[in-house]
Amino acid sequence: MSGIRPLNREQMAWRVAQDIPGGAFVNLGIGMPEMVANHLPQDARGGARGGREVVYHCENGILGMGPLPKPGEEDFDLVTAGKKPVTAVTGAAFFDSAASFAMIRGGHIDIAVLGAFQVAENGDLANWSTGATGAFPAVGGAMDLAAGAAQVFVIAEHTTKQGEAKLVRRCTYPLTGIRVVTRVFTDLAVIDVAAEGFLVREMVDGLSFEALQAKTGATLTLQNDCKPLKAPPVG
Amino acid sequence: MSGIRPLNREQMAWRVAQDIPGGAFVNLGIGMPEMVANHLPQDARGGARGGREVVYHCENGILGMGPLPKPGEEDFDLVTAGKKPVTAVTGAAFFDSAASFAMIRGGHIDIAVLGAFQVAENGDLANWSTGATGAFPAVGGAMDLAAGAAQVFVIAEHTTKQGEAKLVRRCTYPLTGIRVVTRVFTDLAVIDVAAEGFLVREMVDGLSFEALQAKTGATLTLQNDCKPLKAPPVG
Amino acid sequence: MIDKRAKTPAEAVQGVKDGDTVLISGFGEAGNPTELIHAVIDQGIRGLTVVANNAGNGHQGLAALIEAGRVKKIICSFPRSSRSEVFQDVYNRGAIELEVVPQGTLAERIRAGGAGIGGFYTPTGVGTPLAEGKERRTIDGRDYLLELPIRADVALVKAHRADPWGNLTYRKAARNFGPPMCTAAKLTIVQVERIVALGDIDPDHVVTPSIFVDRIVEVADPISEAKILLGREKPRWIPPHERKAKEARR
Amino acid sequence: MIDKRAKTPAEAVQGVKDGDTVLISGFGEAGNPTELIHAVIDQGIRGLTVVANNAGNGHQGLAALIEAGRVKKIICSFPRSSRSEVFQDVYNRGAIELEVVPQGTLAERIRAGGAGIGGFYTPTGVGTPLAEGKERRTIDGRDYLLELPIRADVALVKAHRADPWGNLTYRKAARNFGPPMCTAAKLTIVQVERIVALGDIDPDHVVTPSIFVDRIVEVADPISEAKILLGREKPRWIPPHERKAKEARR
Repeated sequence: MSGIRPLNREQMAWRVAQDIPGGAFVNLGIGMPEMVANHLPQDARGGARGGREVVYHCENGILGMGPLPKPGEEDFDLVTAGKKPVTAVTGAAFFDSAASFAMIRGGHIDIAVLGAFQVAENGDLANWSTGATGAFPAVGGAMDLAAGAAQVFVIAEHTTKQGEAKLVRRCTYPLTGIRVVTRVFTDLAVIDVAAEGFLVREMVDGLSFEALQAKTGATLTLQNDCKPLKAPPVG
Repeated sequence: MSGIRPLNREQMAWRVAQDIPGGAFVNLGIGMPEMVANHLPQDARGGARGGREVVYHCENGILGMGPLPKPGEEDFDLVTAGKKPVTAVTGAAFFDSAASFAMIRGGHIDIAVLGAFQVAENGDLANWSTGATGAFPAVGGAMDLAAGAAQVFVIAEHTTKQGEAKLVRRCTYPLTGIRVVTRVFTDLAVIDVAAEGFLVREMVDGLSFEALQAKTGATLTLQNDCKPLKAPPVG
Repeated sequence: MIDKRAKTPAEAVQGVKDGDTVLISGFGEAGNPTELIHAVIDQGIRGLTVVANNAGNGHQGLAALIEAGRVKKIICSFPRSSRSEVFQDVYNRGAIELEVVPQGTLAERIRAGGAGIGGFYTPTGVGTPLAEGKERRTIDGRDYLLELPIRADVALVKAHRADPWGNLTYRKAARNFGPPMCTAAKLTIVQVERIVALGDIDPDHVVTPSIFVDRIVEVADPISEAKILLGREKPRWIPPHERKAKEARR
Repeated sequence: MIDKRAKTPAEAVQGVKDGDTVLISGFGEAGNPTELIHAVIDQGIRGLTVVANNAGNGHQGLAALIEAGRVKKIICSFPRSSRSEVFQDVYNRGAIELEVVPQGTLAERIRAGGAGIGGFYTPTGVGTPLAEGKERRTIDGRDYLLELPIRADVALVKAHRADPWGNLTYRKAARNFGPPMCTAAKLTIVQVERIVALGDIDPDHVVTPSIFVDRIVEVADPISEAKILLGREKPRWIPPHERKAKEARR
């Protein structure tokens, strides 16, 4: 990959943020997805004036999640899905878990941004269990978000650290949801998941389509209007 | 029926009130059932101190329905299931229709007091439609209350104005619910609906069991400890 | 900046179209979005399927919509009341289709529609005429009917207060069908008695979170059919039969 | 006069018995009824089936109940966390049975239990390992799984305020599983930070109406595991392994 500069994690998060329209209700999964919030216009997280405003949903019962609290100002009744103290923006609402998942399951969340172990060309998602023996299962809200959100964006490195493809023909890990992923943001490309399979919309400069295909476990289709995948120097 | 004094409607309502224990959550149907509230201890409707306290549920979203408002003090956002202005007691709560019927369907209402066209010996209830042609159907919350309340009390005259039995082997009118009625309060008797059928617990003085049976469309069983049905001179 | 405020009921109901399925909040008269309904009448929209608890009272709101011939079908629990003569007349003429649903099943079907539930089993109505054509199933020794969700094109709802994002509170028993209906439509339009500033509603007191609301409009002094009948208020909508009588007198 | 106040957590949990199914509110640490759980531990109750979102953090509350060997089975969505070593250890020893349920399905099954719903169809989990043994059904072109209600003997819930009738309000994200859990148990026991006078909670602000609550107890200053870990508070429950270590040192 000489001369090719994959996006770093913050740049990947930045790129996802560009595809979230103002006014959207968004759920960010635990881990890298949470970083997306760092790259939306400031107003989106703190207030109601100007700019592109996005409302963050937290499955434990918050609509209008805000930035992290200052140390010493934590309120342990107000935590994220990852159980870390957080704040609420002006205009927030609190509700119970049944209502929160009614919101998710009912298709009211415009976009869920999730991590993934594997994404299949038919949109199947595996992100909750590696199926390894000994590990005990923990699913949380992942399956509800996968099945319920209007759109599911995946943010993940294009391959594992061992170089195995995360975009595959069929998932081999236990599934989280079937035919749910609509778009994948990796360190190398932005890829739509369509009826025809994986469609490459953006690639990092200097990467050939053949090289991208070689790092992918399913057939890619290059879009005619495929653009360079660029991000500012963040992270 | 010479020498026999059937209860009047207020006396029937009074008699039902005697079987409602303190602390009960009660739904009173539209019409005669509503009169039951007139015969519970005063505190039950107005306040929280002393006496036998009963909490009235109204299926349009009130727990803690109070007495009627004074003329001119009506609040048209606060109405009964019969759409008449009402008040709320100290300790009341308001909620939406889905929550209200979750309460009903989930068995949380201790007692629903309903009117009836017919009650069958297996507890079947018909109280929403006479099935007459031309009349258009209207069910409201009757079927939910019948199916959901922990106990269903029926208050009804023993026979129709034409002398037809309301307690029958099998209902001929369209059903509201199956095997739901637990006790029937008529102007002549108090009757339990048990696995064995209708059990007579109380009868008005001077009425013979045979005379009561003659006014009933199903077999009655006289309880050994059957008591006189008495009520103070109300109404 | 998220701002869902419309200036008038007419602006708020833009996009409601012929043939739509419309959820209309209210129990009797408490919680009826009367001004929104009149805006729909004024825009000439017809062929509606209406889902509501009742079928209108007097000659305002839902009754006016029915009287104006705009409702093809109504799904409700209790179309009969002391002042439901408009519905009664239209129904007797065979000019409206009626589906009667138990009130709790109606509320739960709407909630299911908003909550992504594909169907649910309820004990309500088992063994009754309203069970006809429905799957009956015994679960854990009890009999249930399968009921399907209700989803709609539009919800017309009355609430008490809203902030510019569309967070809502309700007042007393006027809440009734509002919260579930807000969740079950593609386009949720809400009239409130007062629009307050963002932040004026305590997040712990929000009843309908903003995610369920598309448009809000302030109607500070809504029509009250009850007050009209008590002579405390004048009608603002002249029913067709009175209009005709007036014209005849000229 | 209706008065559901208990004087102490110990008095509040009277009647909880061996083998009960117990709903326990909370998400991570927000909304955990820690003092009620410790009262259950103190009473020696065992063989419990616990339904909760998580499987305990650190060594307080649910983690302490598990550590004390009182939980036979846990039904939860996410037993793993940075401080779930107690559960992990007991699970690895094969000393606890685990049923993992998607979080939204868990919440909805509890709601269904309280709402008299016999079962419901959810799109969550279709095609995944958690669908095994469940009925799959296509409704209106979409695939769903049939899920059954959860009903329990006891609910242990933490809320914010209560009045003597048991009307409840919650605080921020500590609400989570409390409201549905209050509805789904035969005996609902609630600890609150403050008991207020009847009438002090606006009826429009009540989140859990009194009908769902059997007992309330005030715990003005509940344990916070988070504050313990941050060194802002001292632990009030000494875990068995530390107790043993202490005894060994004597």
